[in-house]
Amino acid sequence: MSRTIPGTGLLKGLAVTIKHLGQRPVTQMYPHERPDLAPRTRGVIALMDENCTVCMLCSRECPDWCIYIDSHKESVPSATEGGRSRTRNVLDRFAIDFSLCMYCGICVEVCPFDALWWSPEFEYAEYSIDGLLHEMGRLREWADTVPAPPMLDVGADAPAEVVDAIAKSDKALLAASAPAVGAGAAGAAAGAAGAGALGPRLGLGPRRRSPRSTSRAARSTRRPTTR
Amino acid sequence: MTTVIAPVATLLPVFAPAESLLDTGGTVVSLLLKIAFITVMFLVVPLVGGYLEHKGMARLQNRRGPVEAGPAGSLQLVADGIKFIQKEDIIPGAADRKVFAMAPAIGLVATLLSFAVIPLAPGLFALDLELGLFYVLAISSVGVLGIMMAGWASANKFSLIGGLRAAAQLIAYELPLILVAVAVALQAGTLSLVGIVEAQQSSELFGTGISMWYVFPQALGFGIFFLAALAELSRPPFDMPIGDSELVFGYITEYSGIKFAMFLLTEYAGMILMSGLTVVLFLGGWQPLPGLDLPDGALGVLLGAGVTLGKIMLLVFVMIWVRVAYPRLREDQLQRISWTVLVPLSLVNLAVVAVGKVVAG
Amino acid sequence: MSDLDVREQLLQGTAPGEGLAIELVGDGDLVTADMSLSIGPAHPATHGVFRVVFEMDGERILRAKPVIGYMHRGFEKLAEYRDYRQIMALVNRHDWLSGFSNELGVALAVEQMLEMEVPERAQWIRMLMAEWNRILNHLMFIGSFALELGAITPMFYAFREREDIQHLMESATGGRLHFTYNQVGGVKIDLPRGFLAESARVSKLTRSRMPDYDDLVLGNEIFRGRTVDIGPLPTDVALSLGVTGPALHATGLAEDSRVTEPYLKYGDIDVEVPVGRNGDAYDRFAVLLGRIRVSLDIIDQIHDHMTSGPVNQKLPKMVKAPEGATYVRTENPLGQLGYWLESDGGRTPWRLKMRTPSFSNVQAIPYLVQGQLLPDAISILGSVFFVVGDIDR
Amino acid sequence: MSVLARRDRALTPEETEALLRDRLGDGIIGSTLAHRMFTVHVAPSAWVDTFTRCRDEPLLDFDLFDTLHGVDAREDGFDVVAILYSTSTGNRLCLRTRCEGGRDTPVCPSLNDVYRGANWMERETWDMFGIEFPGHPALEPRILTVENFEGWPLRKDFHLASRVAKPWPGVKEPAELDEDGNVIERVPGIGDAPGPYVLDEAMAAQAIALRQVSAAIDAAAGNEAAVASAEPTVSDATMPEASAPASGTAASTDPAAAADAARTADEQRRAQAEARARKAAERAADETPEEQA
Repeated sequence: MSRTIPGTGLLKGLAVTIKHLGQRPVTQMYPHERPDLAPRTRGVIALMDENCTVCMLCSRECPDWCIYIDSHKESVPSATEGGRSRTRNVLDRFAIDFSLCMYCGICVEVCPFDALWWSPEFEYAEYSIDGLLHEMGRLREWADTVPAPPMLDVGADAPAEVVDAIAKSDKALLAASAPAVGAGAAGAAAGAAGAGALGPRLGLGPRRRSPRSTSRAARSTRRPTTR
Repeated sequence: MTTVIAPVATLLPVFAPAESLLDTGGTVVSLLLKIAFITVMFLVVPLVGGYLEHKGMARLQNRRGPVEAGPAGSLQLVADGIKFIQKEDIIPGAADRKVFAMAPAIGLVATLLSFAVIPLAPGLFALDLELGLFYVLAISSVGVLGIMMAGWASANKFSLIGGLRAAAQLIAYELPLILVAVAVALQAGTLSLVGIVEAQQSSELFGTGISMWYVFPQALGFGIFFLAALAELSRPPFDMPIGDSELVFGYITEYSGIKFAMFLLTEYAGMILMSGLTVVLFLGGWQPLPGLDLPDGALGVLLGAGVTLGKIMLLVFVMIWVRVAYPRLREDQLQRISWTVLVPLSLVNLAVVAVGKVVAG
Repeated sequence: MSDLDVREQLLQGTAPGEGLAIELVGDGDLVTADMSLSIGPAHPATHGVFRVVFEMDGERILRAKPVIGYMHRGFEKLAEYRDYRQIMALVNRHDWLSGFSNELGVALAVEQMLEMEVPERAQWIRMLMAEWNRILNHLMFIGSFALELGAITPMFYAFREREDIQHLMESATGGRLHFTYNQVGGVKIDLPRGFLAESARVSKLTRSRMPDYDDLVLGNEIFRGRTVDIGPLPTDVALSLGVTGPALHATGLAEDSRVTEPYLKYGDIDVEVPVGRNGDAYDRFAVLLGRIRVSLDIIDQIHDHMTSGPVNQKLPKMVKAPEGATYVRTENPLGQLGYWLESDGGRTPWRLKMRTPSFSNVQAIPYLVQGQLLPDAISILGSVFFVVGDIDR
Repeated sequence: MSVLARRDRALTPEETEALLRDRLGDGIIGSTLAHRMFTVHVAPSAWVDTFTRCRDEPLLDFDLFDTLHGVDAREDGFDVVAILYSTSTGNRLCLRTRCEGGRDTPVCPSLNDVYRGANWMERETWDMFGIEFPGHPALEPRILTVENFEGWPLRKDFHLASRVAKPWPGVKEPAELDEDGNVIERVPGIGDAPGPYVLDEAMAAQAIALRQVSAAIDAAAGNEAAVASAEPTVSDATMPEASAPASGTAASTDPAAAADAARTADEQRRAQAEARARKAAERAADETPEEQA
């Protein structure tokens, strides 16, 4: 550092600080203004219980052992006449203990049926630690706050599911003597995959949408190739 | 007090202490008025200074500062005060209880008493002592005693080091502070603070017709006085006695509740007092601009008070600004600056003023 | 008065402040009192539960003894009970200011054992995130070091910058501190659309604000007075202690594994290593500031190099590292982070040793503070950049 | 850049081993080169000499003491591993030795006089594995764990308390019910939870005992729901075969009351589930047109 006139450093310090006097403060007025959180923010885990098949994967993969699941079997009468009745698993209890959870997202990642979702909501502090054990009803409510996943970067590969879907629809097209309706549907699917596969379907609000209405393609962008 | 000094004043008609507006007919009434004046000065003005510190610091740092208590957070310090009163008053088991309890009061009383002689406007002051400057400097030094007592009585190593640092620092800076003040008194020819302000108004700067605020001829002295005042107040960058990253909170470490609030109030009041003193000694007191006089009557008094308080707040802002911009010095660096730079410079300042006085006089 | 008299007088308890427990050491005629001053475990200068006991003569430090372990969470044991996916969420917590870089080390170690090729785009994304993480970390220390010297403002400016960067990283990873974005074979998910443009914008913004730190801190005479020639560290002592990162570069040795043992794609780009002269507190700070600029340069280069393609590998249901051991060293923000991974072929590591930079760097503190004044010791404590969780694990 | 200046003089792993063998003879037991890491196995007697050589030999010039740590070597005792790096040649060398004294009194000579950095590393290794380092100035007090901590945490026979104290929620089978309609839980067995740790019989017994205690407390508090959910566990404790019938009779608490409580809770649960299923069906019905469109 070259020798400078003594005191210039001190004056520069004053100049830097006074420069900020006229600038707009950067403080976020949190309780008054909502923070603008990214859609991928890991705030709270939402459950769509109708998607859950009680496979126990999340509970077993959880590093903190904080997911509790109870269920029972139930037989469903056949939809068609004379068909066999099937049995299915019915979820009785699904609870996540957020006092243990370390927000790693492994449960969301491993869920094969998209029953678990991240939501950016974070305002669920409690005075008692018991309150952080969110049971099924509470977890279901969070599902309404799950935002649409963001579109992927332009350089990104199409998710595996989308690639599969395109291949499948191509097959359907190639299958000789395809009925007009089927071809139309397949064509539409291929078009969707080609043009807007990476994003949510148009015509729906970009945020604050229930994941139920999220298109399959957009949903699959969350988990490209691990499965 | 005036009555005691009055006979002496008749002998020195030029420098007779001015009459305060608060001296109404009744002794009791005027006494009450003076007490009210000092109390308001002591309790309200520092709050404004504190608010300025909160907000000013915040804006310099690109944040907002307090916003919730009162409009734009203006009642934050009041809210803090209420909180402090409600808090438990903890006295450490090993502490010397009496000294521990007394320490915050000593600093506070010293600052409170000093406000008696600071003039805000023509006639708006509690007392005009003929030895006003001497009185202020003497009384404000007593505050150090409180700091040392706090440091010692807390029975905490951080407090002890803080108290010792404060003592060393205050002794080192008392000297340049007084030497510069002496130069001002020499130029004004009086030790009365009101007299000094009037002297600045009545003398001209090199025949230009502009009032000679002493900041012009004694710019060096002004700088030294301001620096020394910062050190005297333990304000950053000279806040080693309470340097929070080293000594946790120095001599205040063990204090809580209302006693802590007293230290806090003393600090803000000290800022106001030292700024007030700087305004009186160097910046022409209640005179709005050099050469511009106040109108007579009640309007002049009000305007004068506003001008003085405005100048005080400006200086307080500069103190805040310096706090925001600089890191803390080291104790030995501070001592070196004081003894090798400021003391010689203030002696030079004094010599120049003395020579100038003789030549011009 | 003899030494013995003084000792009795003080210990009788007649003097106030008897609780000070001052030990008197007679040395010839002059009686001096040595005092032991405990900085921490909850002291403002230790930013975490870390403790140093100073033995002091007045304000001069005779000896220093760091006491660590207040935050020991047994990460190495916990890691032996978790599979490699779960470990990612664990390791980003020991040095909570460089979560991404920590994950990266484990991912690289497992990939090295599996001899797995990571897609090119994933490597660039990893580098981009690692450099942003480095800037986040350095900004924090620039603020906190200045704060320890009594300058409060740089902290606020640094946090303003950090907020922008954290928002950026959150948009891709979903986390603010614990990113959990790496996985064996790549990263979890590709960047969201517009990320690179935003990254370029934040990079430009951060660069434009860097002169503020030069003017406010580095060029300040008081700052120079407090740091120049304070706590100099010779290179050989630093190496013998295992000190790495900015503290090592300040001694004048540009040993940066991004340059000397390039991992990811660091070999394809220019990485400059700022170095100091004599390893004092000023040099350490200047190096830290210089590293932010270097990281910004790297980020700009990554933007130019970014390729398209997949970002992760198809993994088996359970990743198992083959039997054997490996050691991976990455240049973390605070120094060299090494992961020793020994596997018995199972789905969890047999032994995962975390060689953390803070642990080795803090070992240098007794050497550095010996004979210094208390305020200088604070300056040294602040300039040997460490994260308490990284020391104790 | 000065760091890379002497790269061309870097010895290959073979040369390094040959050099060390030449200087230390039988002290060098062998070497392995795997996973891009070169490891030299050293006899404990030659441990300190090897490091002194590595530091002082101009051709080796290992100046950076990277790390030192212990590894559990099963019944053979413990290994100590140290890694050195040379900033001039860019070489990395891993040195490994097997401690003398087996699992009971592992001992390894201290490197404190060779590299300063070994001081804390060895303290940590002692703290974690109980390996003594003769020649070290002060291994005590324990550096990372609390001072009165008992045991050596990183030894494999030291079990992680959090994994013992709490049953793994993943042991439940999805939707498998016994005759009373309770969810079947298995006693944690080998390989249930991810990890190399074996929930051996002693640990399983401990886990069951813990749950029994908590069930007893819940029962005492009259918490019916808790009894209902804890009850099958109790039966598991006495009858390891979870599919064994008549689990209610084995309960240590009042069997009739417990069975009643279980039945009530179960009925409630079913009612809830039915309502939920209905809702889900409705939702699915709502969704269908949208999916087709």
